[in-house]
Amino acid sequence: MKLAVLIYEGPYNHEASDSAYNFVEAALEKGHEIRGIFFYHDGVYNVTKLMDPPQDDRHISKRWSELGAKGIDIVVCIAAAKRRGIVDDVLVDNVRISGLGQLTMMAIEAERMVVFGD
Amino acid sequence: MKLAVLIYEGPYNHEASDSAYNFVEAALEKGHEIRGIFFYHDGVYNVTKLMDPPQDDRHISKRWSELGAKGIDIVVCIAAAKRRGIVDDVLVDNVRISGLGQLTMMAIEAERMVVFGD
Amino acid sequence: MSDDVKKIMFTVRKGPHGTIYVYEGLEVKLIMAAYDADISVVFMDDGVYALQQGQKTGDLGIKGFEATYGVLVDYEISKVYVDKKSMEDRGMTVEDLVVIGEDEDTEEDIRPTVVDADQIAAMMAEQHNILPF
Amino acid sequence: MSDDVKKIMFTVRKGPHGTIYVYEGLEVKLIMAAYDADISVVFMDDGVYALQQGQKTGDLGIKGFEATYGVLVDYEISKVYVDKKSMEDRGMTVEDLVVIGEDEDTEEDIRPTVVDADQIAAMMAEQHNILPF
Amino acid sequence: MLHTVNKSPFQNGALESCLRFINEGDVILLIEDGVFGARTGTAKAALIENVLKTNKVYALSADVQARGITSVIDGIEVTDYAGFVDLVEQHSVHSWL
Amino acid sequence: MLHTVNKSPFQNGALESCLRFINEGDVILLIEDGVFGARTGTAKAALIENVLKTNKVYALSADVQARGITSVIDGIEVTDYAGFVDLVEQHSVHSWL
Repeated sequence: MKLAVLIYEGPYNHEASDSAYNFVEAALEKGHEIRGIFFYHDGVYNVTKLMDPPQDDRHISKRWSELGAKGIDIVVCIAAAKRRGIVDDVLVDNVRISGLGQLTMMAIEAERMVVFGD
Repeated sequence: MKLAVLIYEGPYNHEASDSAYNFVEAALEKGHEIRGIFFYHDGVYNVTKLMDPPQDDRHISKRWSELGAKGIDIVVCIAAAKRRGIVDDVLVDNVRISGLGQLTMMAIEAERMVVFGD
Repeated sequence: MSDDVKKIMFTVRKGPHGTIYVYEGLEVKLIMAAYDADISVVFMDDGVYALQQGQKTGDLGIKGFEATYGVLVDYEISKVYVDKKSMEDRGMTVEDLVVIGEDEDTEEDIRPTVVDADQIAAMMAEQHNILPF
Repeated sequence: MSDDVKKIMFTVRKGPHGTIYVYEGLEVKLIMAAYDADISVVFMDDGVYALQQGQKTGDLGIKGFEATYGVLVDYEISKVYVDKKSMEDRGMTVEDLVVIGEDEDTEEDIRPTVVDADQIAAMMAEQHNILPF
Repeated sequence: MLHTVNKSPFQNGALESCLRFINEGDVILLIEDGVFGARTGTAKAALIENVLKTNKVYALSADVQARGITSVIDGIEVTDYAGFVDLVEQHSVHSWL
Repeated sequence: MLHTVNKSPFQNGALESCLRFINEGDVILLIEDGVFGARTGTAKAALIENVLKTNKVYALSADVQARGITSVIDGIEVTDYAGFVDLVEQHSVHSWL
């Protein structure tokens, strides 16, 4: 089945990012197609390559980038990102900044959309 | 009176940052001393110079920087900042990254500490 | 609208201004209205306070968005519902609600439609996807 | 401790893992314990769940912090209180509580002290500053 | 429909709101802090016990374990992320954020 | 003491918790979404009306206006940021975040 995931909260601060990641991993293992992952609100902070968590902790932006390398379309909302200081220069690989039209297409084209946030 | 302010939430996303700013402005007008402003948790996002809000909106990191220029000690927690990708390179002027010892000194030395967050 | 146009619902459950969710959520609704989708918006819980008339955000130093609600119908977002019990619990009456447009023929103000929980539950069940904002 | 040592209280009202507040708040407590301050910590509302024994965060893929609670007394954070009613409402008993250290003489486990709202209110009133985490 | 609830019922009204809008045949999945509602012997247990008479309720195992919950209300099915995915496959979703 | 409450009493238990731990002579200041509790005619108005018998309650004007609240419960004093600062000067503070 074609699934999309929408994430509203920043990494580490809220469990939403972890829940979404674990959900996506499980969906891929079951052979589902991920139509896209969209970051909105504070969710845009998930994909900064400047994050540097303790060595024994998960590296959240690296995880998303690795999913992007598998061909999943990972999109960060441009309006939400600009306001919060997430720009192309600080983005991890395999993630792109685009407009809310992308979210719209995901909501229409995905058979299911799951939203994680606060 | 000697006051300190502690901020837990990111800019724009939560009103905490605005409440804190308005409170500090009012305290300064009344002649109180601001012992320091400390950013923790997602609060660390308040001071990135990369933010670029719409022209007709307030520029939150610029506002904090202007308060810093008046001599107020504005401190961002290093552990919280590293985890979230806030590093020296992206910091606005008049703000510094330091440890939780600074928060401790503020909590001890300020006669009142006011906390804004979610 | 063709038969296979997808139904997308927005649920607004948070109050205005305390967080940016209502404001940034409004941006999504306006964008999505330009696409070929059958959009509805339901205000429930503290979300009903987003529809309160006369919000004055000047002293807070932030932008308001009441004016944008005023043109929802112009943006062809006319399926706007508000949960009756949420309003009653929160001391709101129909007169408190913002105007979301004007009837083309009668020139009368259009306000969100007050519905009950059963009606909302039935609408939810028909959606292709639901986005909470 | 001299008479002018400042009393600083931490209030923990949020549950563990859903947000980072409890975890990053714990870092603050450990740092502050190294300074000359009279520290106390009060767990209330969902904060009492932070003290639940046997938290296994492996499947979530995040670090736990139960072990750190186990050394609070070693860090000289021994004024650790938990609100009775919050525990009762949430189905917790004293046996559920993590151990925060060991009595030097008796080698018995030390757990947080269960107190009621009046006691907490009285302690709050004595503080120099209170930090909610 | 699948209703996901990620808030503690002790601090937040999300679960109670969800229960007001639930249809016959809908299922509830407690995730994140929502799993506090799955614990036995709490002041909010009646909420879940009541909806269990008419609807299926799940709780996410990773979140249950992370919070040290060893006793879950009778009738709640504890499931993992794979089970979460299956529920999403079977139902359209509303997240009560 | 000054207790600041920034959560809506309809969605969050912060106000009710605060009321459980309040001392004689303490004051409450409603800010941000907390001001929804100041509105007349709501299902939560009794909470505030009750504490007003024993304690002083304030609401922050910028937040009251931003939410279009024109009718505030009798006895609540609406104050501005300058008044907030004065309250902080007079009392030590606990924020019920």
